[in-house]
Amino acid sequence: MSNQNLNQDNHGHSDDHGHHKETFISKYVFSMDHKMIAKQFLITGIIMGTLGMAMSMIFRLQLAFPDMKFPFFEGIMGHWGKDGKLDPNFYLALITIHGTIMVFYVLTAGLSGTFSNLLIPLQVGARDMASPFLNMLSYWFFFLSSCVLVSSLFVDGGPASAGWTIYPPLSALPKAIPGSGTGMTLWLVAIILFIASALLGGVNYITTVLNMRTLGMKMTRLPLTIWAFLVTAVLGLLSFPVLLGAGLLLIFDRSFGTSFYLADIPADMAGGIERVGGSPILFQHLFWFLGHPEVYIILLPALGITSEVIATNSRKPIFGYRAMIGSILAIAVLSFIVWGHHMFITGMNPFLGSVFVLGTLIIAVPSAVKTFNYIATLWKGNLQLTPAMLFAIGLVSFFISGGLTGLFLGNAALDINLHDTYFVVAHFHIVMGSAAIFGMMSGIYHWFPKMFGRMMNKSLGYAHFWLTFISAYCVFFPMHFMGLAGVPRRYYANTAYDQFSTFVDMNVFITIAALIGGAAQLLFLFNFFYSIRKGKKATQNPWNSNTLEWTAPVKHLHGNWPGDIPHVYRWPYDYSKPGSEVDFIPQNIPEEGQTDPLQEMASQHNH
Amino acid sequence: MKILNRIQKTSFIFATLIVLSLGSFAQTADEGAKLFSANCTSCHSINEKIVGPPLKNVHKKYDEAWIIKWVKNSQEFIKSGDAKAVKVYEENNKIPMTSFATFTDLQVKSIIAYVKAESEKAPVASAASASSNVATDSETETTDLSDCINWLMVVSFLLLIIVIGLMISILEKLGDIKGKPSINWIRINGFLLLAFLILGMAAVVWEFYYHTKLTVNAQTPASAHGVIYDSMFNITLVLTGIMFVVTQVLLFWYGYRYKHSDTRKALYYPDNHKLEFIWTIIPAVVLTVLVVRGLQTWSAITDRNQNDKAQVIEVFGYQFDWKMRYAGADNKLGAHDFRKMGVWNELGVDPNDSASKDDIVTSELHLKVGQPVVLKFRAKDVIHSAYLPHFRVQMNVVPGLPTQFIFTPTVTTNQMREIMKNPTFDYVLLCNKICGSAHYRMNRKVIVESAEDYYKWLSTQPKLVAENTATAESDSKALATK
Amino acid sequence: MHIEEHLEHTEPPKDMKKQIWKTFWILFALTVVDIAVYFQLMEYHSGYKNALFIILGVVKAYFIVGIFMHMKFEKKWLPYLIIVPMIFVMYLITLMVIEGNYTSFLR
Amino acid sequence: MSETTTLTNVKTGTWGGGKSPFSISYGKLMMWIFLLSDAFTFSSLLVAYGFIRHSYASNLVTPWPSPDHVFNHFPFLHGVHLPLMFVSLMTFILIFSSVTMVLAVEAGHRMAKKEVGMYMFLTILGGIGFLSCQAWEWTQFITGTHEGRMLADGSIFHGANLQMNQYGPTPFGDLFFIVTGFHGFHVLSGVVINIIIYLNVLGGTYEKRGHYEMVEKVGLYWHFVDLVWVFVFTFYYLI
Repeated sequence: MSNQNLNQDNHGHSDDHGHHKETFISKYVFSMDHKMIAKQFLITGIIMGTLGMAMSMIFRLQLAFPDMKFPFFEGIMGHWGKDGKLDPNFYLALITIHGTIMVFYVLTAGLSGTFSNLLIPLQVGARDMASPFLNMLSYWFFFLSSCVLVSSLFVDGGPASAGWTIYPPLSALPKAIPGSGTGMTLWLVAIILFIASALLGGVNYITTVLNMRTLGMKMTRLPLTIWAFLVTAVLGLLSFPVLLGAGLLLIFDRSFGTSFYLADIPADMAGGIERVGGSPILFQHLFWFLGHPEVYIILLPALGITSEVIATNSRKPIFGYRAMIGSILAIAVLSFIVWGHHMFITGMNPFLGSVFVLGTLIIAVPSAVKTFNYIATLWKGNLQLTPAMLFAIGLVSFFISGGLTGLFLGNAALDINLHDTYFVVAHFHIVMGSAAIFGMMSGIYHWFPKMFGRMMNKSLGYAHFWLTFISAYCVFFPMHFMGLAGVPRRYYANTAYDQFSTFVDMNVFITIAALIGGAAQLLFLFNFFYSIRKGKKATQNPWNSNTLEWTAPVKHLHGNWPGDIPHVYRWPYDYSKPGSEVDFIPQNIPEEGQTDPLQEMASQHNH
Repeated sequence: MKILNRIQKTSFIFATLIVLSLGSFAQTADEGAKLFSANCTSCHSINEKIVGPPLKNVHKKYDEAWIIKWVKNSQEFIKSGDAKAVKVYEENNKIPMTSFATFTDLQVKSIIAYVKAESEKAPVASAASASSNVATDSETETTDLSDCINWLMVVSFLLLIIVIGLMISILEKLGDIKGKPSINWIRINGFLLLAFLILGMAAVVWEFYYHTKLTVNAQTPASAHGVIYDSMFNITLVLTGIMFVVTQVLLFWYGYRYKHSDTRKALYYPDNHKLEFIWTIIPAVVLTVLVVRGLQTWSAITDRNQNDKAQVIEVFGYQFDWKMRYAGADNKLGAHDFRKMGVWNELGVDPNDSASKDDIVTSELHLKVGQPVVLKFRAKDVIHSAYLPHFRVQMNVVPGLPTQFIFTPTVTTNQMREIMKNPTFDYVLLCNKICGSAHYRMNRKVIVESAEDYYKWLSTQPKLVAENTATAESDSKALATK
Repeated sequence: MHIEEHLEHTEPPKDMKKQIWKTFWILFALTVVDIAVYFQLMEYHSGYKNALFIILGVVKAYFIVGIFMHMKFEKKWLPYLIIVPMIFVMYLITLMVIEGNYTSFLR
Repeated sequence: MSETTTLTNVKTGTWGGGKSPFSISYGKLMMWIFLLSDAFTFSSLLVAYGFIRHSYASNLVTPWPSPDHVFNHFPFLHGVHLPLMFVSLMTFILIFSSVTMVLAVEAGHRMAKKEVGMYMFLTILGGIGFLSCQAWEWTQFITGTHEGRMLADGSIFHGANLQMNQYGPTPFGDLFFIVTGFHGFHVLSGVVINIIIYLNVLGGTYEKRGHYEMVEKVGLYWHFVDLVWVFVFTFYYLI
């Protein structure tokens, strides 16, 4: 492969990667520059996101109008949409792939992959990632993984359709549903490639943040974005391997006749081999040991971005910087010990249920602290309501709404009647779907000038925000009530039972709101790709921000700064500091009396 | 609608009369109706494609012998290379049909007779069909999307948007030329934030007002533990509701109040330990309440020893239906083994176990009011979840892992119908864990009734082993000769 | 562009070779103890025996990580970085063992 | 480039930036972090083992077999009951190869190219020895004993495969294969990497580079493999 040629030496010892000649391929395709890799992650993520959203539109149409025919279904889905009717099997496939794409490909790789890559070296003051080669590898594993997942849409029997949580035996028995054949195998392959990508990325992010900070960049001077990315990387590094193990065992169950997750399955269902002795619950435990940290892998970067955007645009320091770091760490630690709250009614030991209830509800405390700190940051600020800022405020709003419903679901007793209903759908689409997407959008609007050297169109940005914000609430808020009425999720149609027919109107309303929200994303896509080529030229520091990335030149350099890397003398939140003429003081401006880095380090040492 | 219904009903009666005049044929169709609703409705209906194709006029397309072969074991039939069978298989996305090897030829014939009778009166009478399952096939005819959209309106709407967009962009360009923005976006957005807060809160109130009554939490709980469940729910709702209003109001109000102005400078206010301490402690206290109450409720509901005298009923889930097994007089379920699942014995009951002699397998879940009951769950193939929303009961049904739920139904179906003022209301047992294409149709009626009615119903249900001893014996003989 | 800084470690002891061999003999002895206990108490099943094996395993791990992998001579942050996350593994294992027993009880 | 070189000598706080807080290069830190995550992969397999094994705690029909009835063979000593002896031998081989590895690292610090080469060679031998032992062990496990196990239909089943085994419940064999197999796979890749590094040592790559850090990095990996074996040995064979 050509990436082999580009890399002269093995295992990340690329000492002088800045010097070899740049061809088109080495600049745009197999680039080792973290900024280019960030762009690659972002654009792949946006493409996958568009795909995932399009899928949701299709099944929303089905849910709202179960009796109607949509002739174009046959056009796009072939025999799965025969006569304009969506096939129930393909409905399940769509929700599965929609979930997988959104959770892993958009909100994990597209969000944290993009912004970790872009911001970590720039904000900590490093020339590049610790190992640019592994970084490039990380993207290409992700790319490969995306390709495998998309290709699974076209195999015989359809893509994986056991839900994004792929609980065995449904996913382990190829005969159980059509999607559990080749589609499921490809899903597992895609996820294993994805894990490889996430691990390579994570190792790199952690090492860079710990080892490569510029002089004076103490841990307590890191922007909250970097803290969030660091903790996210740690979460991924510790939880993805468990999914790898779980996936490995599942592959063995599917293809080699073992029984890790299968118990009491007659031979005729399981490929001629009787399966005894395993436990389907084991898979769920292993899956959710990843799955719950995964929620925070998605959410924390969004919260980190929000912290930065809110502070910059309020022209105020973030309130309670240390408390924010503390709550990020607390959330991270707690996220590892509460996975079982997804499994209260699986037949798990009720005692463990109690343990998980305790941990789960404690997470609400750091989350509440974060919320209050955001609100306190807005208080008496001077809010620049840029699109990025509005998306950040939207995130806080979603974080509150979705977080509070978590208190219902995290309580084992209440979960009995709410488990797997639309209440759950509403909860996680608000708190980790919408909130994280809003964080991602906020980041894109905010750092677009850094990435592409141009500004995005503001008015389109505002239209995009309001349409998305209103439609997201209109889509997901009513779902709570459907859930409370006992409407189960993942139902192809709600017509099979009288009581749910009262929700036909609501389903139509939700679908229309979803279509409007979907259309609003077209505005964004247009704005994004148009602005890359034709947007207004960006200035060096368009938002008057304090962090180091804005000290780097607008035109990208391999190595980030033309001369020396700037040294850091202060925390990143000196906005509107009393006694200062301007309302921001970048991190590389020395405090009074601190002109020499050596001096300042020495004075630190004396403390 | 009412008139239509009446017409349908009369036509149904009329049709039945015609059928009746055919004598013995009617009886088979009647039995066919029963078999159809017990075995076929999760995948088939007469007029609609569900998982399998619609069965209307199926008797015209294929001869009886062919259908019998197909129903009994379609996979084998396809393998044998029958052209018609392969065609049907491929037309339906290669989704295999469940084999009904238990059916006698006569039973299949009776189903065909039923389908024939239904086909003749369909589609008008389809709503009044004898599908006694909770499922009611939707009455509306499928319509084309293009009929519903007023294209003129869509086009004019799009034009309007484009015009607004152009106006804004012209205004902005003007602003660029003047060097001063001609639209004050910050002001507009500040007001929009405030408007969103007010309208949003109004919408939330409206939503609660209109939709709460549809939720099961607003209905009388139909089980003993439902009362503590509901009180726990209400406590959580009130506490989170307060937090929701306070934080959202502050968020959007500040967004509006502190929008940018050139004359003001933001307050440098990085820290306040007292404040941070307060808002760490308040949620912590609130959560302590929730955790303690929550754990009390949880352990009360899941206590395995809460009632030794509970009646034992097994709920068996498979793709895509439920079967219930009643323990009979000894209140003991016979042993089971998945290896024994087979021809007449879907549940894999051990016929030689003395406890299984009086076991009864049914398709409906009947419960005695006021009688504590322990539902024991078992699955054949994949994970299902038994969800009885009105009883606040849910438990996953996992192959290879016996699970259970103990509860006491307290309101009979008839009482509930009165409370809800809905004479057709029925409790329901739903599948709530993704299990395949007909997951959404995998439901069964639950009936809570007086002890008297319950025993009357139970006595009409055949005993599993007694009914099938003959088959069982021939089975074991066949095994022995092997 | 960044250089591969070859950083000096906290100096390993001068008699490193000696220490390595000492560690080897400790590991050897511990394994022998493992086997000896195993043979002596072959018919005797109890939690204490298993606890002993696990403790011996952890001690062996301590020597491998500490001496062979050089952890003992690194700055104190590295051990924290590596060892603290293992708490999650222990939590997971404990809970899964409880859950396994419960499964056994249900069946 | 310049600022790091000029300032590394300045006394700055551990976490003050401009240098590694652990005083180790990014490469070694990466290796450590990778090993941490790999430890979680192994843990997930051991968790599966713990879960399934304990789910047999009260199963009297097919109890979990006691290891001394399964792993009681030794090459060339046919028919002698020697429980765990062979596994202990494997453990010693692996520990010994760990020792030679750490000696190679130590020689690397002294820039003693010849010694590094010799010890690397011994390490590779140890790795190959371990893999051969494992191959024998697997063969023994798969072919099974003469007695075998009587099945319900009266036939006798010898040895083990992924669907069935003569020793106990199905997952016993499955877990044996997956846990030791995954470890063996790590050993194998370790041997391959060691061979590459060995060739580099002989070629003088590190002599030219001025330090033998690469040997340290693969050393870390090799010790990790040893470490995992300690726990596999404890959990799968002893307990």
